[in-house]
Amino acid sequence: MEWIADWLFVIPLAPLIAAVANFLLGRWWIRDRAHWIAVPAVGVSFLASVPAFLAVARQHEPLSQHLYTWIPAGDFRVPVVLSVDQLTAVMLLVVTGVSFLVHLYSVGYMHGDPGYHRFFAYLPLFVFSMVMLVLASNFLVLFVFWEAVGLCSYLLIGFWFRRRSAADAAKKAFIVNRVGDFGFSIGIMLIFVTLGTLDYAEVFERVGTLGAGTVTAIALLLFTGAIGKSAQVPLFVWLPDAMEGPTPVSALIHAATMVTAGIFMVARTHPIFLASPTAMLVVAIVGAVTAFIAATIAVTQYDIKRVVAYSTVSQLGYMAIGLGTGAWIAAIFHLFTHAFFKALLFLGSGSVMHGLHDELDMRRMGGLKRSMPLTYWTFLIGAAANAGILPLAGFWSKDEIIVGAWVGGYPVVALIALAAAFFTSLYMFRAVFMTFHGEERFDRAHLHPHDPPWTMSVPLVVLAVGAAVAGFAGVPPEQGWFHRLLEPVFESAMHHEVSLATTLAFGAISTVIALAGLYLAAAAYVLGTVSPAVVAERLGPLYRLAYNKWYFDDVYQRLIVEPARGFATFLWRQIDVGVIDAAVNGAASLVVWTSQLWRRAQTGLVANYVLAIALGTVIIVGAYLIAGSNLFR
Amino acid sequence: MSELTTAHFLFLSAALFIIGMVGVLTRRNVLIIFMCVELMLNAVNVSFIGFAWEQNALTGQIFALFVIAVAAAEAVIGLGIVMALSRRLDTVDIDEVRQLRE
Amino acid sequence: MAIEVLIFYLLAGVAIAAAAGVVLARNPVHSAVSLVLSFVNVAAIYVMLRAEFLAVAQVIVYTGAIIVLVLFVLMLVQQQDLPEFHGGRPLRRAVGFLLGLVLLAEVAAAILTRSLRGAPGSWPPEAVAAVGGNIQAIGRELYSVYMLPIQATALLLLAATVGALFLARPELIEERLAVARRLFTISLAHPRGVDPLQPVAELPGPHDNERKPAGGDRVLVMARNAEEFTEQPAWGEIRR
Amino acid sequence: MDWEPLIVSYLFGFVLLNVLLLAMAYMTWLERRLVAFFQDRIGPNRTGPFGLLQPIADAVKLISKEDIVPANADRLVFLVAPLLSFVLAPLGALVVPFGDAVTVFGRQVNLYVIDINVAALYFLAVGSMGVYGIILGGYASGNRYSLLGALRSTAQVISYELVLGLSLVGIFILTGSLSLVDILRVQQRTLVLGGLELPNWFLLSQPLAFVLFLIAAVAETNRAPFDLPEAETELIAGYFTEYSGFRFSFYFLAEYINMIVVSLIAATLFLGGIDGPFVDGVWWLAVKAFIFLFFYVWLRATLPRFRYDQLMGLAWKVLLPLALINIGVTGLVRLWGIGAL
Repeated sequence: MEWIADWLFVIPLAPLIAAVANFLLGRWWIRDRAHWIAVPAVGVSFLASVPAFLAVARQHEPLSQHLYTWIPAGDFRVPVVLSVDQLTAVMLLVVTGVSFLVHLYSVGYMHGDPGYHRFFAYLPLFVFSMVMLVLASNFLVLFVFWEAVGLCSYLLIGFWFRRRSAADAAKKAFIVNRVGDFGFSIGIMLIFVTLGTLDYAEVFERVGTLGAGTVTAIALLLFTGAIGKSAQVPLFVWLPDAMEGPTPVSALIHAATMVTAGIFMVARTHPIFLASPTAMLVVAIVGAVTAFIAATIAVTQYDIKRVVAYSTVSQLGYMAIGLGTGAWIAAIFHLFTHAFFKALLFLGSGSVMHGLHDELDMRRMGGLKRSMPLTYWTFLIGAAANAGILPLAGFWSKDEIIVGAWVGGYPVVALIALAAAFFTSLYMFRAVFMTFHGEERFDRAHLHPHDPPWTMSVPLVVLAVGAAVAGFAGVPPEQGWFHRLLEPVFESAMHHEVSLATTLAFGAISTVIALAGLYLAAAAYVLGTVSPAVVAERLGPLYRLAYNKWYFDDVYQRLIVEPARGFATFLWRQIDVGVIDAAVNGAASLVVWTSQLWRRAQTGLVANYVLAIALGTVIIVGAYLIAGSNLFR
Repeated sequence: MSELTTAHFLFLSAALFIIGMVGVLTRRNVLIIFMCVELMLNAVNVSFIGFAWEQNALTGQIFALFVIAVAAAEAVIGLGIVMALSRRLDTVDIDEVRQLRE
Repeated sequence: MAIEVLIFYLLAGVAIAAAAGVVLARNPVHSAVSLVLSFVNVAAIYVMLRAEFLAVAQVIVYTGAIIVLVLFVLMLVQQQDLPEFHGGRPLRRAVGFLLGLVLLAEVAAAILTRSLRGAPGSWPPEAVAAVGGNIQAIGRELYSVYMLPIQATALLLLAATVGALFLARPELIEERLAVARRLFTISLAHPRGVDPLQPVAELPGPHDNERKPAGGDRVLVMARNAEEFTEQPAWGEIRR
Repeated sequence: MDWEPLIVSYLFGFVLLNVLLLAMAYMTWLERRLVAFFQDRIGPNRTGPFGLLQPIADAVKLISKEDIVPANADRLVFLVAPLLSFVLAPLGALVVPFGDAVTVFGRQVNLYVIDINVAALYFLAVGSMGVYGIILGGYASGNRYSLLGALRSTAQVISYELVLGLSLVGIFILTGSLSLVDILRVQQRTLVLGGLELPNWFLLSQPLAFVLFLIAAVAETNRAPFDLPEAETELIAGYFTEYSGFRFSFYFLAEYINMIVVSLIAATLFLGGIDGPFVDGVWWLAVKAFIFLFFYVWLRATLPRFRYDQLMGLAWKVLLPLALINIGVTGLVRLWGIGAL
């Protein structure tokens, strides 16, 4: 597998070619054949990732390929180097694999859309950017593609840009991400200022030489970027709105891959975080708060995609907990498993929407189990995996994070995570039951739900298998194949020593909690023994708090958007119109006025002009005679 | 003055130049004005060559050469414009050509 | 008094008298003939100033080409008798003469009190004779020190030639301008591609927005709204 | 001041002018006879032996005719124009070298009137002045045909003057001088070409320039087939329609003197002038000039007149580019120093 080191460039190049081809030729020539290029291209990318993965998995040595030197400015050199270590390899597999499946799914899902070629230009472009982000070997390249995936996210959320809500959501995502990216870029600048280099290896080597305060600042600034990109509190608000994009986009970008870029970045730069316990603590707390808040919100939502979206936020919170408590491998493991079941859930809900003509409200679904069996079973597997039901993927990874938090000395965080796990189970099964069980609440006269075509069902099945078995990569906990694989990356990190008893105890606890959530959901939506409305009534303010997303959007609206808008209006009305425009118009009026004055001299009579010239000559020569010659001296 | 001095040539130049200038100022026929401009250019050439003669230099002569070249270019364009003018406006009276007004 | 001075006075006197004739003659052709006389005399003065090449160039370019062209144009345009306006308006004439007199006095004063003297140049008559004569000396100077100016002059003459060609064919140019206006004017209110010179009656009616051939092989398209407006062919696609 | 060379030059010029006039007179006789032979006629043969006294009879006839000035003519210009033509015509001959210096009465006398270092340009300048006689004559007649002829002539002469001047540039490049004496001296050398000893005439090294010069010279002198300004059939003799008597004879004289001068110049520039086999001398120049004159007559008798657009097209689209090419090639050859040129 050595040869792959020279062919790494294929992984990003294939999607790039597809994107460029569809951009340039899509509108006039390729049109609805766009997937002929895009799907195989991403497939090639995936196929090229597999040997890279095998190579690093076998020999434990990172691969790298130097492409070219991007910025050769004296001492400051930024080479574009593709480097693959175990962490990158895992990410590559996840990104290209899920991307391939989503591309395949999109062929069916986007069929007949007028922007078909555009979709298949953006999507490979995203894959290219994401792959390059993962493959980067220095902070500047990382940042460039960090922004590039942000751009793709913007383009894809606003894919149906004629719809006002989609355009607004795209803008919101972009702007909220800018807040995080601002901190991120300052962090990178701080790294360059203090260490004089942006290369990963050199930075991690020299990070020990920095003072504690500096390292904390760098770590927190980098984490700001992750907060934005990975939708942590308080910048998670863009992710639910991002569901305005096409469902495959939600599955790929806003669940499986892009949002995990923040998690990946923190894991990538773990030497910096390890050097700053304060930063670690912040990461853990932010993760715990995110996991809990998002889970509670998800319980109260009716829009199926939003439920899944908040679930994503919540799961990203779990990953942050893993990062913050030092359970690095567990976090990446959860990222890995989450990619499967979350993509599955999104594609499943997309499949439901497909069957119900873009219906999103779960209150108008129900009973789909009979008409869409394949979708039901795959969705169920995904939901169970997400809820942490033994032995599906989510159980293993989530359990490991909670255990890691407990063992790592953050019992409160572990408890919050357990609480969130209860809500996770509750909202997941609530979604399943409301959608697939009970009476059929949709318009049966006009809607005839059915399972989707093969291009859509094949990804569902593949992902369902993955969601079911991916967890076994990490079995037994802490000593599984996955851990041994990633061990070299996190060598410097502290190892948790977990006793078998603890593991079993937490396994039991989380299983009980998950089943409790399952039971509650069943009681409320299938058995009818608990009335959700009554519960909501009784909880009162708490319910409204969760239903209104903890008022994050309203607070932002009050504290940031409206003052900013007011200030902008002030600038517009008073400064721009009143001062700048007035100055420009004034200058123009002055010119007009002066020229009105002077145009009287413009008689059109050449003779007069000539006379003026001659007069000037006489005057100048006279002045010369008086001043310059010795005539009058 | 029993010897030729530069002043002789300068006076000739001045006389020609001012005759040309008066012609430009007082005549109305575009072609006459054009000829008077040529006269002024020529007067300047006399000065240049006179100075070159005085200073034992060629710079003045070469300058005069350039003036002749520019005059040739000017003649071509100027006469072209006069032709166009007479075709469009049917006149070569400078006072009737007032399209540049305001 | 040396013979040269006599000759100079003779030549200069004729040159000035002829120059005065240019201004005073009522008939433009007489003006031109006077000018030729003046120029030839000036050329002779050039010979006195050891500028033989310029003298010949003066005769060839000025009298042989420029004044001939002036005469040519005179005869082309001057079909009706023009002498009515041979002089300017009285006031202007008076002011012109006055200015001329003042300037003459000034320049005379300047010449008489002239104090500036440059450094002697590098081409005394012996040096000129050593390289073979005036024309060889000018050639050496021109193509070494004045290389760039002479190239610029060449460009100037080329530009003048092009300009003359442009000016000399007004009918053709107007036609082309009309075509360009037709092709590159986009209007929402008017049928695109209609010759502006065409009578209004021949334009299609306001509701006649079907594509129909008119005015040769071009296709008339009404632009009714902004949507259709963007469907207009791009600039690069316009064919005649 | 040394008056002697001036007086010698003046005397020589006087002799030259008279010789030119005589030659011109017999040129008219020769042309009439030759054209008659070409056209299978006899030509003037009554006045004197072979009609040799015919030119004198013509002169007497022309001088004794009435001098008519049209009513609406520009009188002054009408009277001056033919004189202008006539005066300018022989001036070109002043720079032609007629031989090496000879010793007369113990003095060294040069067989040319003046040797100026811009002689070739001087010839061109005088030629370009000659157009005034035509254009002013045409204008002053107050006759549309005359004016048209004058305008045609102007355009034609200006165009062909350009070709005439540019065709000589090659020679200037090769000799490095504009003086006809210098050019003659260069031609008196011997050119060795592949063992063959040839005279270094510019006919051999500048054949294209020679052809161009010949064509342009014919046009410059308004001779057939380029005699559009005076096209009898179209313009009833063009610019001298209104002229009669001795004023007409001035134009007539000027035309023939022009022909002779151009022939002399061409012989000097391209055929080595006085250079020839056996003994160099002015007779060789005469022979060569006669060849050209014969060529003129031959052309007139043979070729029909050009159309006006053909005439201008020939000048601007064929001859001018060819002249420029000739200059470029000559310059390159001179730059790279190819051969003995």
